Amino acid sequence: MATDGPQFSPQELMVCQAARQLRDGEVVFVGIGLPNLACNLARRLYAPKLVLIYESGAVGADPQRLPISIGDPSLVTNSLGVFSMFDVFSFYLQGGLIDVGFLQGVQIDRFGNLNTTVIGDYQQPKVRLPGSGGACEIAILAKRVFVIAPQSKRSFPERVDFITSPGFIDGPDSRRRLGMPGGGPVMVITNLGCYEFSDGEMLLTSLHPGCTVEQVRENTGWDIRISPQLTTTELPTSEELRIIRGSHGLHGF
Amino acid sequence: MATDGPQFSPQELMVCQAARQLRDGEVVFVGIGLPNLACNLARRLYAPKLVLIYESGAVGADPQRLPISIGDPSLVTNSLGVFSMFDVFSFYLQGGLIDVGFLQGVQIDRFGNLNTTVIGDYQQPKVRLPGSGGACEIAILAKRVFVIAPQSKRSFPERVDFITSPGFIDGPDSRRRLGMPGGGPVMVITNLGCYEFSDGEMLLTSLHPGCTVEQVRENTGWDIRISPQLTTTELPTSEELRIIRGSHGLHGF
Amino acid sequence: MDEAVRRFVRDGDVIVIEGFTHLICFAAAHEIIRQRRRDLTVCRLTPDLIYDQLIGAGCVRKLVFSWAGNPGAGPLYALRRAVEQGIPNSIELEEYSHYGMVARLTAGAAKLPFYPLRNYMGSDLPRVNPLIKTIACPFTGEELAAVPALNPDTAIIHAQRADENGNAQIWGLIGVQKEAAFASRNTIVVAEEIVSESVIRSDPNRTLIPGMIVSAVVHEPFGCHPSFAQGFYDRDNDFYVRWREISQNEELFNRYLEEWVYGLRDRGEYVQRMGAQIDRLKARANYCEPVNYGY
Amino acid sequence: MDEAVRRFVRDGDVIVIEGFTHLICFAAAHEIIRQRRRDLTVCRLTPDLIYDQLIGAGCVRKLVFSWAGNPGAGPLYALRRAVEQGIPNSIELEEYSHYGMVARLTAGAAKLPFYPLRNYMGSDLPRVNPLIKTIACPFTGEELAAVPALNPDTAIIHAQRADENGNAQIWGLIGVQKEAAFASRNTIVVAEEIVSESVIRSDPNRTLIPGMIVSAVVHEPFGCHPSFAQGFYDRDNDFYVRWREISQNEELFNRYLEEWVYGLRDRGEYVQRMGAQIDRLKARANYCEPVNYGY
Repeated sequence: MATDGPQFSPQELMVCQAARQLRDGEVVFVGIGLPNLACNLARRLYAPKLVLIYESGAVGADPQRLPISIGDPSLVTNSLGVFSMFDVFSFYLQGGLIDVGFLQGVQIDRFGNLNTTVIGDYQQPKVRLPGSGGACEIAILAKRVFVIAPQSKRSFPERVDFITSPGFIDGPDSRRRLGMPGGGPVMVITNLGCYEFSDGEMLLTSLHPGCTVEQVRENTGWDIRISPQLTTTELPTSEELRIIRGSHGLHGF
Repeated sequence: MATDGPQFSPQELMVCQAARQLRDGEVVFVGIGLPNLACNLARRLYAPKLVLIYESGAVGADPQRLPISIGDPSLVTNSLGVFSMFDVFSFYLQGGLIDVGFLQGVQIDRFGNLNTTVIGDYQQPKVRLPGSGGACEIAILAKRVFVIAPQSKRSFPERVDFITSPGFIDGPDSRRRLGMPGGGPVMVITNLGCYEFSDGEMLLTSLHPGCTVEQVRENTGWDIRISPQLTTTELPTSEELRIIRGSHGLHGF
Repeated sequence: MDEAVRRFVRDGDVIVIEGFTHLICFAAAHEIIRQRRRDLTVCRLTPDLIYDQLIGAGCVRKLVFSWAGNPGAGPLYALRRAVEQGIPNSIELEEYSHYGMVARLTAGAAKLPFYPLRNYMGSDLPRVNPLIKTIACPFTGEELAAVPALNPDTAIIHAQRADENGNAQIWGLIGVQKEAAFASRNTIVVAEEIVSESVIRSDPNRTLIPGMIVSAVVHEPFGCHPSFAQGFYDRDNDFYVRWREISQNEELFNRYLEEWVYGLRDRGEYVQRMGAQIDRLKARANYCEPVNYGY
Repeated sequence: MDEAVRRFVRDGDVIVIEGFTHLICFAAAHEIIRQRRRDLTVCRLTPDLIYDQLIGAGCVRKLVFSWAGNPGAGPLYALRRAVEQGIPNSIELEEYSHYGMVARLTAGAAKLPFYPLRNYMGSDLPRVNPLIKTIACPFTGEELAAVPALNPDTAIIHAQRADENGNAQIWGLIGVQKEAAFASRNTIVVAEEIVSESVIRSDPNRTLIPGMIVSAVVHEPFGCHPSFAQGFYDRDNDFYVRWREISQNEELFNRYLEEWVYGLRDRGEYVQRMGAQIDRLKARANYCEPVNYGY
């Protein structure tokens, strides 16, 4: 992206933005890819006592290389603990210990519902996607959920084809009514901007430098609400970029 | 006991009798004391592949001294595996892997129900006993249950004061009707004789050498049924006695 | 220990000090007695000597348990005096089997409101404990037993080694410690050795309790005596046998508390007082084959 | 392996080959393909390349799963061809989330007919899978989700080391292997190393699967490639990326099977064919601190 400061990619901006949301001492249920980079960045700069948990069972991992899969051996070596998946899902996640869950979605709708199951009809899918993995329970049980996703009209429909991982379902009261323990999505970070939730609905709160509200509207499948306090997303600092580009690199994202 | 062969104590006879019931390769949920000695004897003479499981979590123990408690450290060192109590009760016992469970009881009645909870009324007990421990679930879930108990009119009442660990409850059909997975008690070994179960009721099947049917009747709280094929309990062999009295001894029993 | 107990064990609390025969933290119980905590609800599969002492010292209002004996050595007489005669105070009993207690703590750790199990049919336990209910399977229609979650205020868990953040490693019998710790609002980890984080990280599969659920870490060598710590010291079976006599007699019981609890400042003084007896219990070396965590 | 698969994987069986990223036994899957098993119901949290291969080879009638992707490298195209186009045959899908699959195997291992969990409210998964039901807590009245037990005919579990009786030790990620083995009627243990019983007994807390539930033990070094075995060899991430291209093209897929499965007699020949590539993946030393089991 072209700005006055250092050059950076949209992915780098998204990683920085995600990293800044994490608070010291929090326990994060983390996936691979951008969330992993965001957590590592946060640990280096903002939240040294952040604890990372991977659904594969590694707790307090300290990977010496960029993990390519959620079960990479580098997540085990010198981690603080390795637990069975029964323990991870029962005691950590359902047990209420997870402060932040990171999710991705092929589709996300205005209520923050995520689809990673099918495009089209479930029985006759246009595209068969991987399915839930741990996403459904993370969406239901984590205290706060962050979503990192590329944005387009197709990936931001008014209503997802299939709710794999519920956000606010169809309005502000749905989660409470259904007895969902977790707080639901609090932020969606795309290549265009950041969204928070108000009355259970997505609200554009900051635009990335160089992006416009028009771009956002063109790439959203519904009439997106814009915050009256709309800001510009803070730029990555050189220190952030140095760390992201450091030992681990950002190859392949 | 006075016989023509080697001298032995009632306890030694009971241990030998219990040991002979175990089949090679079986998995035994074992307590301390006489059952532990019986299993060790069986492993040496009759069932070398017997696997011992203690409710404390030790599987395939090979203790180098007589364990005084069910959680003795000698049951862990050089065992084949140590499991959590969740695993022991869920996967081994409820999972249907336990062939034989050994139980003891302060009271046992004609249907093989065991009481280790209270003498007298539960709320106003004459004597407060230890309670179930794992006995209730062993009685319900093990494929076969053996009981080793000293016999007297008080310990063999027609009806136990409290069913801690169900036998056949009140008749041959009760276990099936209640959906109990295990087969229930198959043998009770006392200082006077051995009892099996027929139509869910205890039946004297062998008298220990020197004991009489009259003695049995005097020490039983109901009109005990006597097998038409009543035999005399086989004597301990010198080899059995040598092993029982060997490295581990029988101190304190 | 002084501070950990002061902060996390309050009058009226529900506490669990777990460890099945192994790693029973007597040091914590003695500190609770010294601080004269009252009206505790104490939960444990096997109350053992440790709760016999708490009960006899008048700390306990209610006992939640599954087997109340002196393993291999008879009854717990202080417990019996409380139940049968109300000395020093009457206590309430809530009674399960072992599997029921394991299930309650597992539900508590998983924040499930109940746990299902195939158990209790034909037993009188559900008759005297209304918290043992039944539930029908939505698939097969079978009726199963159900017990409610147990979520104590504080768990006290003794570990062989832990780092300063409370990441705790236990080997040998592990009982129901993990479930008890995850089920509780606070966990106090007491350790034979405080090790550097790198020791913990060298063998992550051994970690039973993660630091994130630990409220306080206490270094207390020999903190389990007369219970044992595999690889550190043996169970003091002689003491368990002697306890029969001590607990049977109220005066002997009180004298024991005076000499070994009230009369001492902390576990350090206890160990000092034990003197050479400790050497008799020290573990011999029997090390495991190491494994490779490299890639 | 030949004999173990012949005896314990039959046409129409329900099988589970577990291992979450770690210790996925490709050697067993290749043998199943070689023996041209048909109509299998295959269960796994993550079908991964291993079930993509089984599906593309026509062994599978039904897939029970929770996440069907090529981790870090895109979709599983053979699976998608079967689902979207019925090539080589259409397959039935039964779909959960990870926690649902973990719960199903846990129930299976514990011989509970169902397992309760706080999950699925608001999700469309129960709408398309009628086996996700609800159950009311008998204590609080809350409505929870319930999934049925999963009890496969055969589990195949790869371990770093096992003795000849199948007592198997695993370190690093342990996933849901214990539950899968206890849930299944038969378990095949495949091991990188067959060790003497004394090695197992030197560290009993490492034993994940006891020999008593094991039907067959197979020694198969490098049996997980392209998956990994902590302490033995790394994951072949390049192969996972290459698989995207292979599986996308039916012809390349079939050629892969010809060259690497049908064209080879066993895993030994596979390793031989890999040649020097294997050295690239071999693990470096990173040994744990040993612990003392003495008393």
